[in-house]
This record gives sequence, C-alpha cells and structure tokens, in this order.
Amino acid sequence: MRLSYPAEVEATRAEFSAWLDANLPPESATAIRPRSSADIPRWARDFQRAMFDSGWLAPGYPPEYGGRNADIYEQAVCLEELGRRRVTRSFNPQGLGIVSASIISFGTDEQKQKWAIPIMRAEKTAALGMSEPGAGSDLAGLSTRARLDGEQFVVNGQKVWTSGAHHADVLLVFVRTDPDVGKHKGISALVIETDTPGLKRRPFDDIIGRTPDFNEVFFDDVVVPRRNLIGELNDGWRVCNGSLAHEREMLWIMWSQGLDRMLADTFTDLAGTPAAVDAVVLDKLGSSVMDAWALRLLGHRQLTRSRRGLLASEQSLLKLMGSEAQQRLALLTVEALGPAALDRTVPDGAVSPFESDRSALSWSDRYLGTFAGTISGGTSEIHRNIIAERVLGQPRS
Amino acid sequence: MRLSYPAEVEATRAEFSAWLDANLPPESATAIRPRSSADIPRWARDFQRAMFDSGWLAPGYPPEYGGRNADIYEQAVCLEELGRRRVTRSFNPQGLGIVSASIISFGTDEQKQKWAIPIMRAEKTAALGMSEPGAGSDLAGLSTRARLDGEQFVVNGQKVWTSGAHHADVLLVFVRTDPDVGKHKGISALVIETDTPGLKRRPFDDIIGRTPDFNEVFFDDVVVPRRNLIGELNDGWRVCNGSLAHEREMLWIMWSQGLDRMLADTFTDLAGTPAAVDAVVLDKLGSSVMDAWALRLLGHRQLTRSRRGLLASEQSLLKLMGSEAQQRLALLTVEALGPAALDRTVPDGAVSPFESDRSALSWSDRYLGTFAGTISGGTSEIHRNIIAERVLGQPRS
Amino acid sequence: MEFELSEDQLELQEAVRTVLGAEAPPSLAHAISEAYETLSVETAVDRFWATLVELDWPAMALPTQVGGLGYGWVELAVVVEELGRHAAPGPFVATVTQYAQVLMEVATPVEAKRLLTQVVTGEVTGAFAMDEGAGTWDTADVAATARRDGDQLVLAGTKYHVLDGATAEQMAVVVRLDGLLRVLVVPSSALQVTEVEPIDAGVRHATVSLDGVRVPSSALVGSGDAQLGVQRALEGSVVAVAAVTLGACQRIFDIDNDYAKQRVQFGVPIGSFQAVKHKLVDMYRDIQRARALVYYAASTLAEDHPNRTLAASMAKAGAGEAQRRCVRDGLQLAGGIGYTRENDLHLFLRRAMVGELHFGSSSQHRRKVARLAMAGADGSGP
Amino acid sequence: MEFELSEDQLELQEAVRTVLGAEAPPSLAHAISEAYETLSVETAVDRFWATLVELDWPAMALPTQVGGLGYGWVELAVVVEELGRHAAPGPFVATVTQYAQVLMEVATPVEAKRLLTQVVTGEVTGAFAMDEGAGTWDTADVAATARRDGDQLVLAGTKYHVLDGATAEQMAVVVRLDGLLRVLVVPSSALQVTEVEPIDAGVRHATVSLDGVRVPSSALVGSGDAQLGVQRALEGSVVAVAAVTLGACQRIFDIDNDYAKQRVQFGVPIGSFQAVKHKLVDMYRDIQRARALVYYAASTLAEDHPNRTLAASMAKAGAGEAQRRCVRDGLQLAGGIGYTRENDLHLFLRRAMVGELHFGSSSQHRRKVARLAMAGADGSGP
Repeated sequence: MRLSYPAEVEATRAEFSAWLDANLPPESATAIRPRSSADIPRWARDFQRAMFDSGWLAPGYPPEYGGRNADIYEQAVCLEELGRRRVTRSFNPQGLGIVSASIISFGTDEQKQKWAIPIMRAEKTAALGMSEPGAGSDLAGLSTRARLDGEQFVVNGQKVWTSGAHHADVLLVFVRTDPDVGKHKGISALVIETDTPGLKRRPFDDIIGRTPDFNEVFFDDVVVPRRNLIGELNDGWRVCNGSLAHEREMLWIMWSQGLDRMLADTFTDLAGTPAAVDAVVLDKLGSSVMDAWALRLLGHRQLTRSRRGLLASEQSLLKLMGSEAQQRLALLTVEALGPAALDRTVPDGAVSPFESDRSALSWSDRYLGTFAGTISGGTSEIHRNIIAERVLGQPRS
Repeated sequence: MRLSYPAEVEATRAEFSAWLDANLPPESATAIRPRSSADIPRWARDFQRAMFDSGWLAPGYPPEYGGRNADIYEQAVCLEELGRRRVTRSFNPQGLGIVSASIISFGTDEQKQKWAIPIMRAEKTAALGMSEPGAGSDLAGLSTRARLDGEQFVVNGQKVWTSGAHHADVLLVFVRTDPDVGKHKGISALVIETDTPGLKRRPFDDIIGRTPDFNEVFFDDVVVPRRNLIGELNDGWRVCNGSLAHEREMLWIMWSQGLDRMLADTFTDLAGTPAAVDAVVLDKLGSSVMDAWALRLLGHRQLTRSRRGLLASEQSLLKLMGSEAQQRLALLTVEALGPAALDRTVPDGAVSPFESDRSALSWSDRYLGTFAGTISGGTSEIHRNIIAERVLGQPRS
Repeated sequence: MEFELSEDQLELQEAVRTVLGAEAPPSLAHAISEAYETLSVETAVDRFWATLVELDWPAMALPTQVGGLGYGWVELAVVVEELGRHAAPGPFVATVTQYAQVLMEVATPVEAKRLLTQVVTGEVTGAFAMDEGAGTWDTADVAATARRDGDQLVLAGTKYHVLDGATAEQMAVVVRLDGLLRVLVVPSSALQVTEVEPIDAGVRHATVSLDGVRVPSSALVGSGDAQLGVQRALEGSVVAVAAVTLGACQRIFDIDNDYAKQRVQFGVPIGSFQAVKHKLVDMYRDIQRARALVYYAASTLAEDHPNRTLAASMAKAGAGEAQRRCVRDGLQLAGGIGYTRENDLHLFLRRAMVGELHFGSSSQHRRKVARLAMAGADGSGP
Repeated sequence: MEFELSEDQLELQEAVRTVLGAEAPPSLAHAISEAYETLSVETAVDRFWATLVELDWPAMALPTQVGGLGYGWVELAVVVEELGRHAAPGPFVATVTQYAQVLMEVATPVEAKRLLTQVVTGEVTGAFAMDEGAGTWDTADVAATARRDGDQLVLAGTKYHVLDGATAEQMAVVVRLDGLLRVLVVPSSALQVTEVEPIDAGVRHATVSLDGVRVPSSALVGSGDAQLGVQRALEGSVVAVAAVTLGACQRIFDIDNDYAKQRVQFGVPIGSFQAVKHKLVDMYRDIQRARALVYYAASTLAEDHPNRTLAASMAKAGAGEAQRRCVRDGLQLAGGIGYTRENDLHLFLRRAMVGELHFGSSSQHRRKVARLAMAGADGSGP
C-alpha cells in the first residue's frame, strides 16, 4: 500500500504533460466537432498522428505501433493526464481501442500495415460490426452468414448499433462461417471496406436524438477477399473476446474519468442553488463521491495486481460500478435541480469538442444517455450473471 | 369511489364497538402474556369464547361457527375496531385463522364438532405442520410420509418452523400419502393430537431470542386414526391452498394494522429527537406513510371488488408490500435513532400483552424481526415469481 | 369505503381510451417530436385539440353553472391518466386542471362565469403562472408583484416553467399586491413569453417576464387574499400532474411487459428470467401503489375531504416514485431497442420524467407528508 | 499508487486468520451470547484476551518508544477487519483503536509512555468516553465539563454508548475545562457506569455518569486544547469501526455465497436463480467498494495524508452501506435457516449492525463527504 507512484512513473507523467502542453492543438478548445464516433476533424487527425509518432498514443505498445513499451503504471498516468485535461486520444475510440488492437493481436503483418497502423494514425477510421437485431445480450447468437467461396467470402445479413459506420472506412465484422457447430464455434472476423458493393448503412438517432451515431448495416451478397479474415477461420469468438478484452486493465479509467467529469459538472450546476445545502441531496451526493473514489481505487488495485502478475478479474465489476454510478449521479442531479433539469445546460460549441457529454444536453437527457452505459457492452444484468458465475462460483442458470 | 361506508356497515361497527367497550376484559391491559402462539391465558380464552358466542369472532361465518353472516365490509370494520384498540381476536392466530378454518371448509361435521369449534372457542389450541427442512420455498416438496394401514395412518418424518407446537393440543399436518405421483398430488392433511406416542417437539429460539415459538416436530411411527384425515385422501394440496387462502380478502388487514402500529411507534420514539426534523429522515418517513396508506387503500379496493363479485387477485402483492414496507420502516427508525436503536424500548409487561411487537425489543431487534414477514408464508422472491407469472402473464422459469 | 371506479367511471375510461387510441396514437407524438425542431407543431396539436373540444372534453370537469358537464375530480383523473398513457399533447391539462381550477377557487361567480364559459366552449385555452424558479410551486415563494398606477397595475417578476405559456390565450398570474396574494387574468399576448426547449415536445414550457407589464385593474379576479384559493387550486393541479405521470408509467410498464413475453434471447423469452420478472413486478407494484394514492387524492378533492392536502402530496410523491422506477427499469429492460428515438418508449419516459419535475418534487412532497402525518393530520384511516 | 496489501501485510492477514480461526470460532460468540443472560461472560472473554496479549497483539499498532511493535494503520485495519469477520469479543478494539489513539494524539510523550506501556503489556484495557447521546461523536456536541476545586477536578455530564465502558480499567474522558476541550484518564472504578443490554453480546456498551465525580488534576493528559488531537484520534476510531463492520459483512457474504451453492430447492441449488445471483453480486460489489475505501483511509492515516478526514468518513459510510445491504439481503437469502439464534449468521448480522450505529451514521458521514468534496477537499485523485 502506497499512495504515491514510483519516481520513474512520475517522470513519465511529467514528460507527457510537457509534451501535451507543447502539442495540444488550439482547435482542441474550439468548436470543430466530430459528427460521429468515426468522424475525425482534420486537426484531431493531426493530433492523433502526432501522438502516434511520438509514442504517446498507445504507450504500452512498441514504437512501431505508436508506443514506447511503457509499463502499466506509466500507461495509467498518461491516461490520467489526458483525463485531467478532458482530452481523448481519438475521436474514433472503437477504431483505435478495439479494431486496430484486434488486428495487432490477431492479424498478419500485411493486415497491420494495411489497416491497424492507418487507423491508429487516423488516416483511416473503423467501426465494429457485432450486435444484430436477434443477437444483443446473446452475442454469440449472431446469424450474419459468410460463405467461403474459393478465395473470397460472400456475406449476407444485418448488423445494428454499429457506431459511426456511416463515416467509417472499414468495419470489423463478426460473421457465422460454420452454421453446423456450437454457436460460439463457427464465428469468424472479417475486415470489410465500407465502399464494397452490396453494403448499405442506415444511421439512426439514439434516444437523445443528437446527430446519429448508430447504424443499421445491411450485407447483400457482399464479396470480401479471404485475406481480410482476421485470425483463423471459425476462431472469431477468440478475436471477439480478445477485442472486448483489449486494454482490459485500462478500461475502467474511461468509466472513472467519465464519472469524475460528471461529478465536477454536478458541483458546477448545483453551486449556489438551494439543493447544494439540502440534506437529502448531500446524503446522496456523498455516496456518488464515494463511488468515484472506490472505482478509482479498485482500478488502481487492478493495476497493482496485474503489475505483480496477478489476474485482473474485476472488469465486469468495474464496468457495472462505473456505468451504474454515472446513472445514479445523473438522476440525483436531475432530482436536485428540479425543473431546471429540463433546460439544456451548455449550448453546442460553448465547450471543447472533447466534452460532448456536457454540451447541448439537459440533465434529463444526460440521464437518459447514461443507459448506453448500462445496456451496451453487456447489460448490467449480463455482467451480474458473469460475476456470480465466474467470480463467486455460483452455478450457471 | 366513496370515502365512507354504507350506513348499515357503520351501524355494525358501532354495535361491535359498544360490545367491546362492555366486554374487553381488564386483563387485556395487564401483563399476563402468552408464552407462544398456541398458549392462551385464561382471561384471553374467556374473551375469545365470549366473542364466539356473541358472533363477533368470525362475523362472516354463520352463528353456529361464531359469526353472524356479516358481509365483507362489516367483517372489515370489525377488524378495524379491534386494530384501533390494538386487540387481536386470538392468541392462537394460526389455530383460528388456518386450522379451524380449514376444518370448517374441508372437514366432516364430526371433525368440526371435535376440533374446529373447540379451537374457535379457545378450548383447544392448534398449530400448523407444513414446512420441512428440505421443503421451504418448495413447499410441495414435503417428504413426511403417512402410510395408510387399514383404518390408520402411520406417520414418519419431520416438520420445522411449527409455531407454538409445544403448547398446541392438535396439529394440522401435511403428509405425503402417495410418493409415486407428481409432487402436488399425493399429499394429504391430517389432524394429529400432540400427545400421540412417537411425536416429539423441540422448541427453538428465533433470531431475536425471545421465548421460543418455533418447533421442530419429529414423527416416529406416529399412529393416526383414518377419521383424522381432513378432506379426501391425496387431496391435501387443495386443503393447503385453501387454508393459506383463508379469509383471503382479509389477510392484508393484518399487514396494514401491523404497519400502522409500527408507524405510530416510530412517531412516538422519534418525537423530540433531532431525527424528527431531519430532512433525510422525513424524506423516507413520508414514503412509509404512503406505504401504509397505499396498503390500506389497495386492501379496500380488494374488498370492494370482491363485494362486487370480482376476483381478488392481489394477495401476493399486498403481502409483499406489507412485509417489505414494515422492514423498510423498521430500518429507517433504526437509522434515525442511531445508537439509541441499540437500547430496548418498552420493558416487558409495561404494555398490553397484545403489543408483543413493541415490548422488550430494541429497534435493531425489531428490524431483524421483520424478516419473519419477508421469509415465512412464501419469501418475497417467491411472491414476485407468482405475481409475474399469474398476474403479469410472464412465462414460468 | 368504496374504493374502485363505478360502472359509469369505467365506461368513461373506456370511451376516453377509444378516442385517444384513435386521435393520439404514438405517431402523433412522434410527429410532434420530429416537427418540434422546425417549430411547426401547432397544426397537429390544434387538430387534436379541436377534436377534444367537439367531444366536449373541456366542459367535462367544469360546473354546470358555466355550461360545464359537472363531472367530479375522479372522472377528471380518469381522463388525465389516459392523456398521460397516450403521451397526448395539447392544452387540456394546463387549461382544465390549472387555469380553470384557480379561477373556480378564486374568482367571483360573475367572473368565473365570464371566463370559464370561454373554456367550456374551447374558445380560450389557459395557463397558470405560479412558480418563480424554485420548483416548489409554493405560494410562500411568490415574489412577483403588482403595483397600482391609477386604474392600471404595473407588474414585476418572472414566472418559470409555465405550462403552455407560449401557446395559451389567457394566463392566470399569481402576484403580491397590497400585501395580499392576488390572481390576475391576462392575455398571454400582453406578456413577454420565451419558450424553453422541452425534453417532451408534447409538454411545452415558457418563461414569462412580468417586468414593466401594465394591465388594467380589471385583470384582478376575486377579492381579498387568494392564498387559500390558490393553495386549493394547486392541490388539484398537483393531483392532475400525478395522474398524467401515472398514465405514462402504466404505458411504460405495458410496453415492457409485452416486450418481455416476445423478446427471445438464449432461446427463451426474457420474461422467464427472474431479473426481468422481478423488475416488472416492482414496476407493477409501484404503479398500483401510485394509482391507489392518486384516486384517493382525487376522491378527497371530489368530496372536499379534510385529508385533501395530505392526499395530494401522497399522490404526487407516489406517482414520482413510480416514475423513478419505471423510467429506470423500463428503459433498462427494453435494452437497446428502447434506446432509440424511433421506438415509442422514449415518448412515455419523457412524459413521466417531466411530471416529476412539475409542481414540486417527490422528495418535497414526501417531507410534507411526513410532517403532516406526524402532526396527526393523517386521519384515522379512510 | 500501490493499492494492494504488501507481501508482509498478506502474511499478517494469514496469521491473524489462523489465530482467530482457532481462538474465536462461532462457538465462542454463541457461548457469550447464551451466557450473556446470566451475565457471566467474563471468563471466556478474558481467556481469549489473555491469548491475544500473549501473542503481543496489543503491542502491534503502538509505537516502539512505548514498547510497541510499531506497525502502521494498514496492518491495524487488517487485524480489526478479521476481528469483525470472526465476531470476536474483547477489549482490543476499544483499547487499541480508541483509548490508545486518543492518548497518542493528545498526551505528552512522558504521559504516553506511562499509560501506553501498560496497554502494550496488556495490564490495562481502556475505553474512550466521547459521545453524549447525539450519536454523532462530534467534538462540537461535547457538553460534559470539569471544574477546578483546589487540585481536584469535579466532573459533570453523561457519556453514552461507551464501548467496554463497564469492563475497561481506564477510561479516556473528553470534557470542557476552562473553555478548552480536554482529555482525562480516569479509572473506570471512579465513575458511575451502567451497562446497556447489547444487541451483540460481544460488543458491550455502557452509560457513564460523570456528575459529581472528583478526580485529581493529574488525571488531565496533554496540555492546551485537545480539539485537534481528539478529532485525529476519532478519525482512527472511525476507520477501525468501519473495518470491523467490513469484516462482519464479508463473513455474512461468505455464509450466503456458500449456502446458495448447497441449498437445493425446486431441484437446483438456489444460486442458479438470478434473484439470488444478483443479490450476491450486489453484496460483493458493496463489500469491494467498502474495502477499497477502508484501506484507502487506513493508508491516509498511515501516511498522514491531507485526505485523511475525507477518507475516514468515506470508509465509515462505505462500510455502513455494505452493512445495510449485507444485513438485509444476507438474512433474506439465508431464509428461515438464518432466522434462528442457533445459526451463526445472526452473530455477524449483529456485529455489522452495531458498527453502523457507532461513531456517526452512514448518512452523517456521507453528508460530510459531500461537503468536503464540493469544497474541493477531494484532492485530484489518489
């Protein structure tokens, strides 16, 4: 137990902090905003590429993949520094965090050069084709078919909730290549260029009704070269778990920083209102402050354990805690503000493009927005089942 | 919708109220307390018999069974009058409400004369042998065997949670008479005198550790005459549901009055403390007041509907609401009182013997005591399943 | 007590459902919510309102002396609950359960006849400008003033979250004059009204600035202190908002309960999972609880029972608690399907959420309930 | 930060578990709870305490200058959590985490050496008399006084819920003297002590009346205002109570988690039902959350980090929230089996519940956390 980092880790923090001060583009404070999670404004592309070239984009990777072989504490402090500035590494988070990461873990050198590195250097953007209308919580129940025909696959079916697909250059799509085996077997992962004939994208609004990010993606006899297969044929489930598991020990930081930001926004908006001194509000707010600390502390515990070579087994717990804590806090703020929670807080463009969560939303809408966290990436109910069975050792239902 | 009762109902209330003023024995305010739920002090036996003989004990029954063929509103106001005075009809509630009621519904005239009427007139006391170590939530899984041998049954097995068995004259015991059919079939109901050879009772403490009421009851080749069979052979499940269903439309009144009493006790014990003006306490207390009203109102809705000949389908809901509302309120009071909740409130004997719930308990123990309500008579989880499947039409698990 | 809708009331409920099923399908709410961006929703809403006027709905809860049909508060609650269950738009709630109520409590018989007859005929829609930003709708928080200047009154102050403030023809405004609480009826056109962008396009609010507005003294209705009358009117408005919220919660529950029977994952309907079952039961329980409290409150208003103040707060808090659970679990259970604007669910989530924020929060009303109950105002049961 | 127990700390934890597994089995707690009625519990408790003294436990967290082993607060938290997990009785908590802490903060080095050496050797057990009935353990609520009379002090006031008040040899009493907050160390025999019947026979409280008690001025420890020292000592006591509560919650969870795997109903282990699974997960989550907050607080005490005040309150509230859920769901999940005195479960339920009521409620500490955080006292993360 030590409340401070080793000196060498703090040195890395200082170095990165200085780099950010020197390289963070002025546009990061302006209102040139992305239109979706696969749309990167020019200035942000330059910034992401600069981070890659300086080895700050993915510090844990070797230099050729935008890193510096940093250890896990160093990676953490880098993310802390970005969070403190409310800056994100990429406006194409799934492209960077999942698609390119999966290709780097499971792909061939050719595939890394063709897709992974361009995605990391923001020359290409990518989206993830996983969920289907009939396969939500039951992800492995996916039914989009890919028939292998000589050196090419022919893909038919539909994906949904594909964030940013309408602005993405490529999709990482999970398809069924062998319908005759158990549902977790017979799945494969394909990279599909979005301009391939037969591929149609329909963006649609989320519940908040901001510019659409979700897409339905339809595949009608889409022809995909066999060399776009990531990993082995029918071994896609491993890629899928691998991709979801990527930067595992780090995922909690996103939840933790999101919660910290929301807490800061709550403090700002409550300041000076009667709610700020109301015992009922304070009673609940204290619990949210504790949520934020506990999430951060349990995340750090995970870093320490994985640095000691111990298993990091609390992904599901931290996701559950982070997403539900944000939901509780948003609701608390709605109830504390009363009718003022109907009004939009900060007009679009008034805040940095990084702060999409704060801008142009009433707290009521922001509350509705937190359900993306408790529904996507496995609903809270699914994660409770996972924890009960894998961590607590309860029998499967 | 009308907030008042018809005049004739109020007339009945006035008549009963006058009768109570004239007949409520002075001992009802003294400290001669029952030792268990099947132990009735002399004075209380006299009072119960007087209620029976005057047709006030079970107003809905015909005169020969201690009633006056009163309609459901009249029955309700009689219970309201008793509740207002914190007086209960019997210190052997299961004997009166379940055992004698079952015999009256399913028994022969001989059985009614021999057991039902003596139990109602408090000349005999009775207990209910239903749960077993292996059959709690899964009641129909009971395994106590009764082999029919000519004109007698031979009973072997064990019951548990048999309240008051150690003071009861007779038990109504549910036994398996045909092991070779589906578990709900093959169950029968027997009246067994507690002095029958081979029957052993072991009283044990509940979590609060008051004078024991629970018993384990062991049956070792206990011989029971066939004429003690209630209802048809292997038709005991119907008797069981019947007995649990007894005075259905009325069961909620017990929960409602218990909640009202607890609420009054909370008000008394909070009065003058800082908690009585604490916003957090008031916020929760308001919700408990609403629980008490909603329970009463939904109960009255059920009376109105059954008076109109409509189905009363909310038993499970009202039990769930009543038991959980009492639990919430007790916890709220513990938290509001702080360390004072560790101290016992009213010393034994300082309050009427009817008020066992208030006497000689700290609020902490009283909170623990509320779990009898959410566990026995079907756990809250079981009732949620029942409501989801029977009322909401969800598929069985 | 007789605690269930009577035959006539059940018939009314059926009739109302039939009308709203036909005239206020989800497509209407969707259209308004889409159209809202272009601020051209009036036509659709006006058409809907015209239909209700034809059917004499505005007349329903108003006394016969002004040409109303003289139904009671229980009937009004039935209608308003259904409006919530259909996320119906339009001026009914503000006009009948707010504007008309304050006039019935405060205005003289002559004034009431003049002003309410226009409501009965549907010529006039009204709004009720009361809260000044605290969100309490508490008369004690009213700071807006009127100052006499000859036979005119000069107003000062700002009113917030006035329902239909930007669309109603007439507005009942609560101000302080000569140290008394008074109510003015003013044409909205005379006031500076700014509409707030709503989270529910069917429930529109405005901020109303009174500063420097001059109105003739004849705008005053009633005589003497309106304190009690405004409070009694507020009890009605509170119960009506609770009924709308209740209706929206019922619809959320209905959508989820059906969805759980149809949606198959892991080879079975999700309704066979206890996690889903138990959430549905808790929603159902909170709705039953809220409905009991709402109709009890409506009955106390109908019979002018001494518990009406307690009952109104219990109704609002009960609907608020149901709303809290139904919005949270209702959206969670529907999963991704419900997280889109194209799905109907959000229409009812939004209607339910708005209700919580109107006319005092659940917490505010719960605390009031606790105080009243401890003070013994909680009668000896129904 | 390095947020996990070190190798040494993990070894200590193992050692403590081994000792308590052998010396404080549930049978001990049962025996005490049965024996309590006959008020002859001392022997069993004394024997247990004698063993801990032999093993140098009292020395553990005390500074080497007084003969202690000089372990830090993290190690102390490890020990105390295990005491809770075993519902162990005896004077360790009051003596080491309350009495000794206030002396270390307030007494002069000379006094500390004199008084604490007796603790190290186990000759003396101590209690800390602070709260006066408000249940806040807030120095601002201290009204008890000492008045000088020659070289004596005359005391007035009453102290409530003093842990081990009836059994400890020495008592540290907080009073006001000459307008300052001061601490006196008094032999309990000199005070009028009435034991309160406990809900957990292993955690005994007394009411201590100071009225008219005369003690020599030499009973005063330290010099000047003890305000800050007492507050710092309280932060330690608060974290220790949180750790005890945490341990009790962990045991409740362990009992339920095992039971759910073994108990068969409807032909399957009840752990295969989602209603059971999800309750267990929520208990587990709250316990993990509480443990993180407790050990963070212990670390801030060990490093005397500026967040210690915030952290202590977060630890107490975190353990309190875990307690709330683990007592409720822990008892509910165990069903009838857990509702008997013969079962072990209630021993840990009671230990957990007592912790919530000691040294300030969860709600009190949560409000403090919110105020500190809004005031920016919540550093920029660990």
